[in-house]
Amino acid sequence: MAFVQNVPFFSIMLSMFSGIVSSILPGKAAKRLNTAVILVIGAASAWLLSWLMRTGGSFTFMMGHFPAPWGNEIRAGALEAGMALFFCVIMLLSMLGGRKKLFDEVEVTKHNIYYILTDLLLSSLLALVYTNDLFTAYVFVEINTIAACGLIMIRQNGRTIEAAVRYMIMSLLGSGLLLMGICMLYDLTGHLLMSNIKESVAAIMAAGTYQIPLTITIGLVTVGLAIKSALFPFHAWLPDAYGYSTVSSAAMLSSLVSKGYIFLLIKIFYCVVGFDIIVGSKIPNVLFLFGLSGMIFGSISAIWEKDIRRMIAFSSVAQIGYIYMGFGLGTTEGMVASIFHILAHAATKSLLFVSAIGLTDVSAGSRNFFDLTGSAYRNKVAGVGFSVGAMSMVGIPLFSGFVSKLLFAEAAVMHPTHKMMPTLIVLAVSTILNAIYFLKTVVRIYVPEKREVEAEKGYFTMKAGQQRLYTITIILFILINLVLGMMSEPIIGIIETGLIHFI
Amino acid sequence: MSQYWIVAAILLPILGGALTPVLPFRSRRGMLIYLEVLTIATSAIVLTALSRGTTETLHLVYFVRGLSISFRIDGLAMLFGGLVSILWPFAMLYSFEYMEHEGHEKIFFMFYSMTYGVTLGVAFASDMLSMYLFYELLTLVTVPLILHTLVREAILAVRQYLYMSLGGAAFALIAIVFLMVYGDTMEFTLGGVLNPAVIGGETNRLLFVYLLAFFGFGVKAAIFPMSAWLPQAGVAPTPVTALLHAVAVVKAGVFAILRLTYYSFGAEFLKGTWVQPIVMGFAMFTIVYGCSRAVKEQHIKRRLAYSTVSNLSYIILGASMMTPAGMVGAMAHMVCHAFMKIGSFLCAGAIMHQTDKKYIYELNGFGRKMPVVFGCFTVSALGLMGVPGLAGFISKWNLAKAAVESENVMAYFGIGCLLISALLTAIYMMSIVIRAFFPGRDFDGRSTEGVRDPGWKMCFPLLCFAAAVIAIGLCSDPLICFLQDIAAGIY
Amino acid sequence: MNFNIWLILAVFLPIACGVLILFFPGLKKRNLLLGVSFLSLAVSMLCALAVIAEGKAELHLLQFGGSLEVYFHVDPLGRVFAAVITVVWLMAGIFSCEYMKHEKEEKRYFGFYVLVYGVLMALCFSGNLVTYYMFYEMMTLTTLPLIMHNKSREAIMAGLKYLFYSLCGAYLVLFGIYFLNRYAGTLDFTAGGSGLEAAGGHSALMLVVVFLMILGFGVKAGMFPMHAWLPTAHPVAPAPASAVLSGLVVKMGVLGIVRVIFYVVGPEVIRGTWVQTAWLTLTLITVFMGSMLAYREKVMKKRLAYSTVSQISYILFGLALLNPEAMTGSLLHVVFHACVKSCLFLSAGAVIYKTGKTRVDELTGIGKEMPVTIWCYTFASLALVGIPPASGFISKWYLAGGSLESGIPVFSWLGPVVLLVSALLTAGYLLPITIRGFLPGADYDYEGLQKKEPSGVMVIPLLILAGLSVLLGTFPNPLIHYLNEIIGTLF
Amino acid sequence: MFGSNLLPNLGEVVAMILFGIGFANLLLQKNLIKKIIGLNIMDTAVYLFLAIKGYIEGRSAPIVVDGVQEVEAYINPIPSGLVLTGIVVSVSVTALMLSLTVRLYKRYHTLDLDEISSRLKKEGI
Repeated sequence: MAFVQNVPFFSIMLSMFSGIVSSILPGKAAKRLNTAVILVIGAASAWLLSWLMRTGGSFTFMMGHFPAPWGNEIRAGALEAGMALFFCVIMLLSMLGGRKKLFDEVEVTKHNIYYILTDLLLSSLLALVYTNDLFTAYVFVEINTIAACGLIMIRQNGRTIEAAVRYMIMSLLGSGLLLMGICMLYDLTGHLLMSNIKESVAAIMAAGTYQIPLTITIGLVTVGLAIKSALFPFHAWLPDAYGYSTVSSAAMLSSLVSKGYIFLLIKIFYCVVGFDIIVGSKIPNVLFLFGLSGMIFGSISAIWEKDIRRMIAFSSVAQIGYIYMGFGLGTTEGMVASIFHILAHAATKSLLFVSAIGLTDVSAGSRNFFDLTGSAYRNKVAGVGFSVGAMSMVGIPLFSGFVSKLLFAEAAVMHPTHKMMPTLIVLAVSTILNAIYFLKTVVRIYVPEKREVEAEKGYFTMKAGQQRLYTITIILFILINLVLGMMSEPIIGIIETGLIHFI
Repeated sequence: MSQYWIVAAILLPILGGALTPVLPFRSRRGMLIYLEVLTIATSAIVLTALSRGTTETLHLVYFVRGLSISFRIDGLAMLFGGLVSILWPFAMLYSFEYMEHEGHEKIFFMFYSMTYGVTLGVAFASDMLSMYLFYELLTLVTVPLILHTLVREAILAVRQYLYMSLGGAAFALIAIVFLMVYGDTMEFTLGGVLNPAVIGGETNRLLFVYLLAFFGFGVKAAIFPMSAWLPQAGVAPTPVTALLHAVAVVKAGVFAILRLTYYSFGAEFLKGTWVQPIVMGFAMFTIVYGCSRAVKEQHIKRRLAYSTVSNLSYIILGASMMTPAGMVGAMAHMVCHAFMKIGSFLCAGAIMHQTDKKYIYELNGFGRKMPVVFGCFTVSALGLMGVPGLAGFISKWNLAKAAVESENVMAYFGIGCLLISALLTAIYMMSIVIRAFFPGRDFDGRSTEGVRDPGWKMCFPLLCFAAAVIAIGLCSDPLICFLQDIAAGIY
Repeated sequence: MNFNIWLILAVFLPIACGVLILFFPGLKKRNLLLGVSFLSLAVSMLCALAVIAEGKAELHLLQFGGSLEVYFHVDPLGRVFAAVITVVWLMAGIFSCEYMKHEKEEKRYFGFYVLVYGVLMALCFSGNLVTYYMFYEMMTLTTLPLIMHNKSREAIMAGLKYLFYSLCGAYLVLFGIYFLNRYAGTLDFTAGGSGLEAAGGHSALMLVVVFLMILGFGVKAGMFPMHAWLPTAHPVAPAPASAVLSGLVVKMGVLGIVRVIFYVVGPEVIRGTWVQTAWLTLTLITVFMGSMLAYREKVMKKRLAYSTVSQISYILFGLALLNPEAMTGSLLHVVFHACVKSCLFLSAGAVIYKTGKTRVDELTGIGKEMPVTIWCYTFASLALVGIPPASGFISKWYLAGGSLESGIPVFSWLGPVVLLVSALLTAGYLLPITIRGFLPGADYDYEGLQKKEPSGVMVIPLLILAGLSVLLGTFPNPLIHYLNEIIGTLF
Repeated sequence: MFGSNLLPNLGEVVAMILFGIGFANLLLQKNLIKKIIGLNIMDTAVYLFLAIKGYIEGRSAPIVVDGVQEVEAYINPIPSGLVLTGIVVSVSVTALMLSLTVRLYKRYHTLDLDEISSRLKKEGI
């Protein structure tokens, strides 16, 4: 067994223990530790990824030498490693980007708590990515939820607490359903390890018994995770949670937490139930409908929104809709497109949150759309960042959003059934809606404000020099975006190989 | 070899333009010289590359699914690229004098020359996706130019423009994906790339998609339901309105439609299907609609903009005949209209620059005071009317010829629309000319005191364009033969 | 070949001179202006005469694209028209150098006067339909300033009306040209027409096309339903201008129809079809309606204009019958009506010039004041009414004879009846002026009467034209023989 | 037919009903405390379900008292383990929720979530 195969386990443990350690460290040290841990794990994942790509294939890692079906297992393939790497990168950048804001919004004594939560979040995400055991997955889902809730309410004002409560309630509903689903699955198959479950599910299907319970189980799991990842009709908690928490939290929540759940769902689809069985049950069609309506209604509510942060939050409702629409197509192309969109959206959305905060800061902290007039001149870096993000979301070529849109469209066109035309039309329409609210904002921030107004509202100008870290972060974000947009071929390759290993 | 030149030509103005606000110019004059040199150099490169004429494809960047950003010089590209590269230096020269008092010059010229590069990109892109890329960029690059004055109307106009063109592009993208799946290659090939084996029973679906894409690109080409943005965009400074909203941007839309129709789906595939009457019908309606709105309009630039709307649909009409002859007619009108309309717009700009008159009823008796401007205006007006011996007649002749030869009854009515719109054109153009030269007896000279022709920087391009209109009108054979070769796929 | 030089001169010398007069800043002094214009006019007329005398000459001037070619070809018909035009033009010119004293901006007037002459020559000598159309449009545009000469509001309005009506007609013609270009053997004028073999199954379409072209040229010829511009436009123009307008310019519409029917399409194509019937009906309606309106009109020049409407339709009626004798009548009437109507207008002009009276009922006793003028007027009117031996009689005789022998069901007898009725009406609306003019009645005060006879410069043209209108009727045979030769080639 | 295997699986049925009750409470109750109670009911239902699944008629818990007997003697231990884990999780979650509730109550002196949000709107933070 190659040493590199320990990477998944170590990275989970490392982050968790660093969290525990941080609890006794002062804020600064915790910060350093956190950054270091993220860097290390990222590097390790990159190493793992390269190794996996070189050797090809995937491996399972049994904890404590108990073989299946008793022991607990970790499974790592190209896709998992890639996801881990990507999550690390995004998390690092989000932390860097929001660091300054953190000092304004969270009192210093609580900083180490913040980093504890971040570490926990990372560990739970990694666990979700790597684990091969459904119940472990459930536990880490809960840990993830708790960490996320903490990240929301770390900024102490009524809004955040209320948002946290709402978030908790919704995700508890979700996890309740998930748990129920898992238990029933266990009841049906007698296993908790994904691979074993898959075999026995196949056996059940072959025997043709327990059809209805199986479908119900899948439904429970799917709905549970859909609620947690804010699919359209269950998105009520999202705008507040993303809109009022401190910026790093918002970025991480939108780009990592929900994506973690979605990735788990993908794993369940492929490794637990088996993709063709999923497609056979009518569940994808439901997801398809919810996805489409999410794409439309999310954008529409974003158009009506005057608060820029909430607007971005609503736009993520639409984007999640895209992803589930890809699931709903029920083809491998659709899956690939969705997974790529997970990456694209994560990169873009965190960029948008981070740059939006830059814009609101120079506008006397007001998040109102109209107070942002000319803010792009007051904080050029943030302006550029926001424009890039917006273009990517609208799907201008060269940016990541375009590629995922292209993949979705291609998947739709290749789709055999009647889902083709609705998908394409909705894609086009939602593009227009995206264009409406994003570019409206871009134009607004590039319309210069009158000097006297700026003076009276107490606006100030922020040079790139005064915010080096921030500037670097934004630049890195933009680079990632461009890479995803222009060199997407290898990434898609990774995704495809990963999916193949899932099956 | 020469496709590398093309890349150079595309990048040069983009980078050079981007540098404009950064470079330390000692004087305004310095900047102007720099810009003009930049533009002329680009045009020179383009024209030399065209004269070299090569058909190899250059793949610049590969992105997803083996799709690449790639360039190639084929006939249509030669036409559009050549046209743009001829017009741009003149317009640039003109804008030097015009923009003197408009402010924010550096930003303006930055985007103005960047637009040049992007337009060339649209022209020389060798497959649907590269063209789509530059098409989108074109939308974005021109936004600051429309926004330039920063007045409320400008902002509204920009929003409308953005939403409509990007939305349209989104629909066009659908067709691109379909071409990816159903076509042999993304490369533009005259006669279409669709692979009949793959199509199977999907014909109707493909036709529907073509329709979507047609209207998607039709936004920039200002086909009726989507034509609203063009007159609104008239708030931009005149060099923009003249060059972009009479030539570069709108022609890019038409160009895209030509690519879509003749080089991607293929005329043969579309001819005689149920989409053809729809497309043709919309073109015909737009022709008449644009003219009649122009007649009602009192604001000079808006009137010209509406006339552009209808003239663009002449081109679409030609394209919608789905025959080589129709393509020739379309391309001919593309060229002729470019010269005539940019001429008339620049005249309007000169008027607005010299005297802040914006409305037609304010122009009484200017003819005497600004002979050059109004002389050129008259020439282009007559050209647009289609008086024989001027450019307009040639293109209309070819369009009508194609229509008659297509032996498609609807096309006959298309000729009718051409002539109706010619009559309306006469009404809205000649009424300006007559008002300028025959102010009426109760007219007192005081209102036109101090009005005179602008400086050479403005007059020279005007004269050149007027001369071009006459020249094309009197000796169009080389042009038409070239176009026929293009339509026959020789280039 | 050396006559082609004359041809070029005959066409382009006046145009060049006209442009020169218009734009040459000198020529402030009236005599200088008159000198220059008349010199150029005279020279070009000499060239024209040379061409006419030589008889046949042809010239491929330039190929401006595809089948579009400027091609001149002198044929007998053209010679007749050219000769008539030259004579009348000269007369009106002489008249106008006195008359224009009391109008402003003579420079523009004479400039265009000379210019239009060239255009008309070009029309007479043009050898194919494209060339004809080209100069037809040019004629419309260049006669416009003559109509709008005094820049009064109604003048400009009338000018616009004229412009739009003519363009409307021109575009109808163009519509036809597009189709003939495809289906006719050639657009060159060949006696008897080249037939429409190519049309094949499109005969119905062709009929529509031909009918549209007839309508189109009919606009210029003031044929119902598109006659309305004529009574508006002619009266506002200066008298000599209106003289040539309604004496000659309207004839270009006639020439156009002749060229299309007898030189391109060929009469056989429409003989006995609905087109002929419709055409005949329209002409007869126009004949009757024109004279009725003239009868009820009180303003003298308007009345003359209406009479033009009806008289031109005599000619068209003769053409529509499509038989040699009637056609002889028509062509004769072309010649006669040119002399007569210009004479009438000139005398009206003389009256206005001297007395400023425009309404008929003011003219009591005018004969006492300016006898010579009114005598010329009287002879001309007699000719128009058709009292033997004056000219009108001959033409109407042939027309009636032609219609009787044509054997078309109804029209063969209906035509002559209408002609007679309208002849009576003509007498009714022209002669009262003479009668009241010479016999003012008892209550006219002979003391207050003073002679207002205009100077020789005005009287001589009147005399010549009146003389022509009588004499051509007395000794018509050479003309008739010549015309018969022409017509012989057509059927 | 449908009802026939209802009685044998009485326990599962009860678990499901409880789960439904809990879910409904968590979703619909205005009062936060009631919501939390709903949450606990929901979790408990799941534990009941697991326990029933794990229990096999006539076998003893897998605790070795006097020498290891054959496998058939013991019930499946895993569900019990799951139940324990689940309890841990639910307790922690409940604690978190309660702490949040306390905070909110201190701020706004009410447990009605909707009223709290309406007040927040008024505050306009």
